[in-house]
Amino acid sequence: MPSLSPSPTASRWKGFANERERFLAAYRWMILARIFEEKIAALYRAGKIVGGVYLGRGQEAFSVALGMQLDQAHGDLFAGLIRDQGGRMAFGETLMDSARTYLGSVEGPMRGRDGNIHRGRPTRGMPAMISHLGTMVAVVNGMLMAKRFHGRVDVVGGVTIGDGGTSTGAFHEGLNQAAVEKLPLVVAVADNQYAYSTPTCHQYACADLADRAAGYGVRGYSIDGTDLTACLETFHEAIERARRGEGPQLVVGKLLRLAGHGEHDDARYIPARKRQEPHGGDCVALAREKALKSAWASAKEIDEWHAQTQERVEEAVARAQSEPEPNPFRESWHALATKHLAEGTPPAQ
Amino acid sequence: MPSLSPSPTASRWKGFANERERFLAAYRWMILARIFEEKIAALYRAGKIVGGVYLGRGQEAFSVALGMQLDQAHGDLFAGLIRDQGGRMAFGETLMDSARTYLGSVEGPMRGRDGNIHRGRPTRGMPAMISHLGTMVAVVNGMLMAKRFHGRVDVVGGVTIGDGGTSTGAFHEGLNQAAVEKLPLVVAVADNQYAYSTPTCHQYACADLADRAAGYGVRGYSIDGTDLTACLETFHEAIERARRGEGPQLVVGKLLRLAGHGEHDDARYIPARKRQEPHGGDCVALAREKALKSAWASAKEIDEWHAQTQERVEEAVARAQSEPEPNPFRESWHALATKHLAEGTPPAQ
Amino acid sequence: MSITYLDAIREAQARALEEDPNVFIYGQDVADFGGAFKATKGLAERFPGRVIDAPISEDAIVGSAVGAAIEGMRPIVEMQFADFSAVAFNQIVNQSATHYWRTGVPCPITIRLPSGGTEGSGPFHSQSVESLYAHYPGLIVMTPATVEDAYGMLLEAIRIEDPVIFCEHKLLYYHLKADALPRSVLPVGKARIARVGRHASVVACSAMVHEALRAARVLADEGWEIEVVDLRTAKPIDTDTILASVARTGRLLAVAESFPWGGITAEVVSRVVTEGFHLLDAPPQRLNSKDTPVPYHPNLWRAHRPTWQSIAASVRHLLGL
Amino acid sequence: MSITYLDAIREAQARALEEDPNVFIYGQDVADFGGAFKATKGLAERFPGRVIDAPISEDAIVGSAVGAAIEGMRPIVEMQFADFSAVAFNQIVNQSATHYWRTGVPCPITIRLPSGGTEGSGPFHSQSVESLYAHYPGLIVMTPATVEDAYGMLLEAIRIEDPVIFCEHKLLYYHLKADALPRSVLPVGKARIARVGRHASVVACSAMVHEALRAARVLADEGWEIEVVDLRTAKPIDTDTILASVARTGRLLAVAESFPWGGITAEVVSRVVTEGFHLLDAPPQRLNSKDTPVPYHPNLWRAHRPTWQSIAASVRHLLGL
Ligand SMILES: Cc1ncc(C[n+]2csc(CCOP(=O)(O)OP(=O)(O)O)c2C)c(N)n1
Ligand SMILES: Cc1ncc(C[n+]2csc(CCOP(=O)(O)OP(=O)(O)O)c2C)c(N)n1
Ligand SMILES: [Mg+2]
Ligand SMILES: [Mg+2]
Repeated sequence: MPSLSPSPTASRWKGFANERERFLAAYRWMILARIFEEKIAALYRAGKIVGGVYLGRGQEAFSVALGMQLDQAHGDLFAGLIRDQGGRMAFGETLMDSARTYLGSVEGPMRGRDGNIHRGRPTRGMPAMISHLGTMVAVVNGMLMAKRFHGRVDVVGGVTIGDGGTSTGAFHEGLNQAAVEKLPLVVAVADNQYAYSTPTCHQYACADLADRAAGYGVRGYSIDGTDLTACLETFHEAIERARRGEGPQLVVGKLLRLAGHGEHDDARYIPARKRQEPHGGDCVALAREKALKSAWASAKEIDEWHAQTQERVEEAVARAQSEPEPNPFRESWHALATKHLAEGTPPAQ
Repeated sequence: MPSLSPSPTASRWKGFANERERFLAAYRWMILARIFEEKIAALYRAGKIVGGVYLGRGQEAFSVALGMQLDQAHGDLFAGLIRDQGGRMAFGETLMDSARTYLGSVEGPMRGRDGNIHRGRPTRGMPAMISHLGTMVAVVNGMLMAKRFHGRVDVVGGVTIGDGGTSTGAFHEGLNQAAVEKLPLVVAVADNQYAYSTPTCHQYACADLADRAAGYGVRGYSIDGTDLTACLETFHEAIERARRGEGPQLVVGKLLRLAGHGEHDDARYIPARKRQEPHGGDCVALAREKALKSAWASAKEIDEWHAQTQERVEEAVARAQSEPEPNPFRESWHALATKHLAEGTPPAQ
Repeated sequence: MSITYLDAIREAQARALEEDPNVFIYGQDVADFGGAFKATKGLAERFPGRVIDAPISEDAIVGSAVGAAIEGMRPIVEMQFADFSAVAFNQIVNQSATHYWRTGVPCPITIRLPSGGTEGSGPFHSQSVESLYAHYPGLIVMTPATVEDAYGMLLEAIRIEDPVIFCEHKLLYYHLKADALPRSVLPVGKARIARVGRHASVVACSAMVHEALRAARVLADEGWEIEVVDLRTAKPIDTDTILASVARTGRLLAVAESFPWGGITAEVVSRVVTEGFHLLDAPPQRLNSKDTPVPYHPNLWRAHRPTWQSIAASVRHLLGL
Repeated sequence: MSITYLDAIREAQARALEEDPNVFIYGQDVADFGGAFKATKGLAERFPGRVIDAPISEDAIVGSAVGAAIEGMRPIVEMQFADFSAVAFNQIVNQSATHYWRTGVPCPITIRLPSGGTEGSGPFHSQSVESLYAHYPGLIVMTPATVEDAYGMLLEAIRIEDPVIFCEHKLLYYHLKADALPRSVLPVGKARIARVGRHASVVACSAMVHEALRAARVLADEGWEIEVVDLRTAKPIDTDTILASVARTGRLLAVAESFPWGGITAEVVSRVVTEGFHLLDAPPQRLNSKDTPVPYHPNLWRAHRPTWQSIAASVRHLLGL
């Protein structure tokens, strides 16, 4: 995100002078994600978005804490899902990549072929998710196996999933595979209490999803996913352990989805009292409180960050909106890299 | 198995007067399974078997202890896999059903359409496995859900799996589903140290597969699967707990596959010393020792059981061999129960 | 009263639940929420305990439906999107489809698949998978194109003793309307002449029937009478009705929304030429989606799938125009 | 020296491992054990660390192969039986097949599927799944029928930048022999005239090529010259070569071992009639396995699949005899 200035950069812990710096860097990624998603939601209501809109509201701390502490330049990986706007950006996705996919620009990483939440840049450590939940764990495993084949054992792959996604066979196979291969994988489970409308009592019967860790022979952590400091510390530890060769780490963050499943969903099935219960808070508001209370930033500074961020977001959206849409007559309509073997073209001679 | 006499009958614990009775009943099922499978293996070597042969040698105690303590007449279910000759028979499969599938008789439960290890009588509590490992857990779940719909909450479903099978997504989804639905399911994991040639270090990274129980919110047990008494007691407890509504029970038995994966496999990849290590013993020999040492049966009595069993097995095999093979010209070649919708028949008018 | 295709699907389920205590519905978010598309709205309240939310475990959902069916139940499984049936593929084609043939015990399950492309849905929320399941022995594959068939065929699907793959088209959910629920529909396995014609036969199913009808209306203005055959079921295919239509018109265009290799259009064309070669006055034609995943952007999506425009163009070609 | 079809598969993998350090093999029991069919025997020892035993997790196996391919590796996945690819179906058709199209990053993986029926193997160790995968955009599907092609095409499969479904027929593993490994084979995507004839064309692939050749020999004794076309790849299909053959013979029989609805025979027949209708002197014919799961008992199995006898009978019918 080179155009956002002054801006935190994706970096490992060592890159930060002190706790304050790390906290504020993360907080500002959270602000960016929140403001960007609010803009996208407004555009959705105005009918300006191609496809659906799924927000990470309430999950920014948990997502950013992982994404920011991975090191893209070093070769780390981050495989985000639909609620990882924060983590994606903090890891290194550009604001334009995000904006372009939502707004249907052909310049986006998926060139209009696939949509906003599925976006990725696989060769830059950001695999492009498919919808089928759980399946990206194995993909990241394979990327890490490839790195190991190439002699790189000090890179870490981060992969995210929701409470609902843990019920998939793919998730199980992937986590078990990572454990058997002792891969440097950090799995972040955002237990946001719902999968679409389904509460966790219909999803799992254990006390805490972190209880699964022992069954795979991996280290488990269970934290308050709305507490940015806890998220930063836990992911820092998990990433460093994975990097040191201790194998997969399973981090479960308890939080609440502060939005509908998608913007088409009013989420009336979530009782209002949930927001008052533990883990029901807004991590962005909580981070702001903490920054103020610790005198790490003044209200005025924070307001300025908001204003600057808002401006950048508007700029990016405006630019994406001015870009061309995909043109079906320019499409190759071939699904193969080996062009001469695509049906409809003459066979090789 | 009405023709085997004197014969133990499938029964719940309450049906046995004392420990001795239960032990000997189980031991005799084990003898039957062992002798039957030895006969089948001999026939396989002689080229008389249709399809492959996979033996339960070394797993009879673990398998029988589950099958025998489930109550077929009461509506319980037993879903066995390839190493459950013992459990199948102890649950209520007839010797003729077993013999017929191996020998290709059209009178067998699968009528030549499907093979020996896939046999079942789904309407008698014995679902017919497909090869894809892990998939039968969900099938048994559904049968138990149906029973619950029909007001039967006091029936128990037993399902078996190997160490390798636990790595499948299907197994995970099934066990989690059972836990969420709190179904009266007993899952027996025969951890026989190998999946085909693959040792468990390539299959899982936890200390004990029973460590998975907590992650599903179910009760876990880890036992010596070669110790018949331990198997009987543990499955008894697990079955009673499931029947009382305590939800799924996960019983892991440590043992060693005392044969090749199939009879085509000489298993030279299993080091000989494994048989001397813990859980490496022959449960049938161990049960015999215990019966003698406890003075529950004399060597002469046991020899007589062997001789009688051998005779019954020979009879059953001879009978199955004399029965007709399937005739392709008598096959309907329709895969649908709704005959008039099968392709090739005229559509309904 | 006006009833949508989606209403019809909901009403058919309500009636089945009412008529048969063995019917139940199982799927993600189907209970209080009423399903991602609201196809089960209100049913959990009306039929307590019989509409059950499932974890995100499609393999186990279908596996357990098979188990329940073995024990006499008649489960209706709702997939959130047809595309997600890919993770239940094994339980569908290897467990449910083989069960009756292997054991003699029927497996009456109905799997409802919200199918087909819509704007902005992309590669994983747009697939048409009828050809996939029709390939496997032991399954019946329904592809209703009308409100009446959505209702009548779903009721039949639930009553049938075999596993039924019920492909409902998302594009028809809200916009397709009828005045009332039908009293009766054609028997399952019979195709329907959706429009009578004499110059060419267009065979289609599901949403493509409506594209074909629109193409036929356009061509009618040019003086061509196009017969449109609505397959209704992808398996079995009612070859007789298709042959009778081709006998009248001498020309065949098969249209489907699924991918071009194999699939319905290949099957229809092959049956017509192997059984009715002499009926044809011109080479039969096929029209499918393009051989790429379903694109996300509407500009691309509209060019990817067959439309009334491309159908009309194909028919003109077929007519030698 | 005599080299079997299975040897050829092993040698191709050995050569690929030797030539390209990015090649590795992943699957159940493939390392020290050498695979269920011994197709990787000795390779783990020769190429330490590059032949890896996997847990029983087909979905993760394919998913991780995709990940490795993204990072520049060239994974060869061995499924123990083609039938088990059903549990990896989603990762194959939705992850690997869409990857290049969606992201522009190629996904060069090869999935080896021991395929097809053998005596006593039954419904879950006998399937021919080429039609399934050929339906999906983004996959190349190879079905080698000869020792030479098993070798040459597998080498090509590993080199190709796209996911390749490599269907090797178990019935050919041990019995099909050649004198030496080929120096070169036809390019991928080209069909082969396996036998020249002029009275009818039989188009087949994999083991069915040999049944067709045997039928042709029998018919030759009766004075009929049957041309046999070996497709080699189920996708892409070399329509030109098929059309050229039909142009010579005027008659077409398409034969495949997979289930009858859809699939290769439908695709071949459809292409010929849409593109070469005027070449045909008689209605084209199809021959597939029957529309049930693959039976276990040899008596039933032999009646279920096409054989030289049933092919000869179909050709006689085609010739109007
Ligand atoms: C295999 C599969 N089944 C169904 C869906 C449809 N679906 C998309 S998101 C979602 C809910 C996911 O819940 P969770 O994993 O808790 O993530 P959250 O949305 O809460 O972040 C569902 C069911 C899917 N994407 N994949
Ligand atoms: C999904 C799937 N993949 C592969 C196979 C092939 N296969 C059959 S048995 C077996 C090994 C099973 O090992 P385990 O579960 O430990 O059972 P055991 O044979 O030791 O009793 C394998 C890999 C299968 N049946 N299903
Ligand atoms: Mg959630
Ligand atoms: Mg084992």
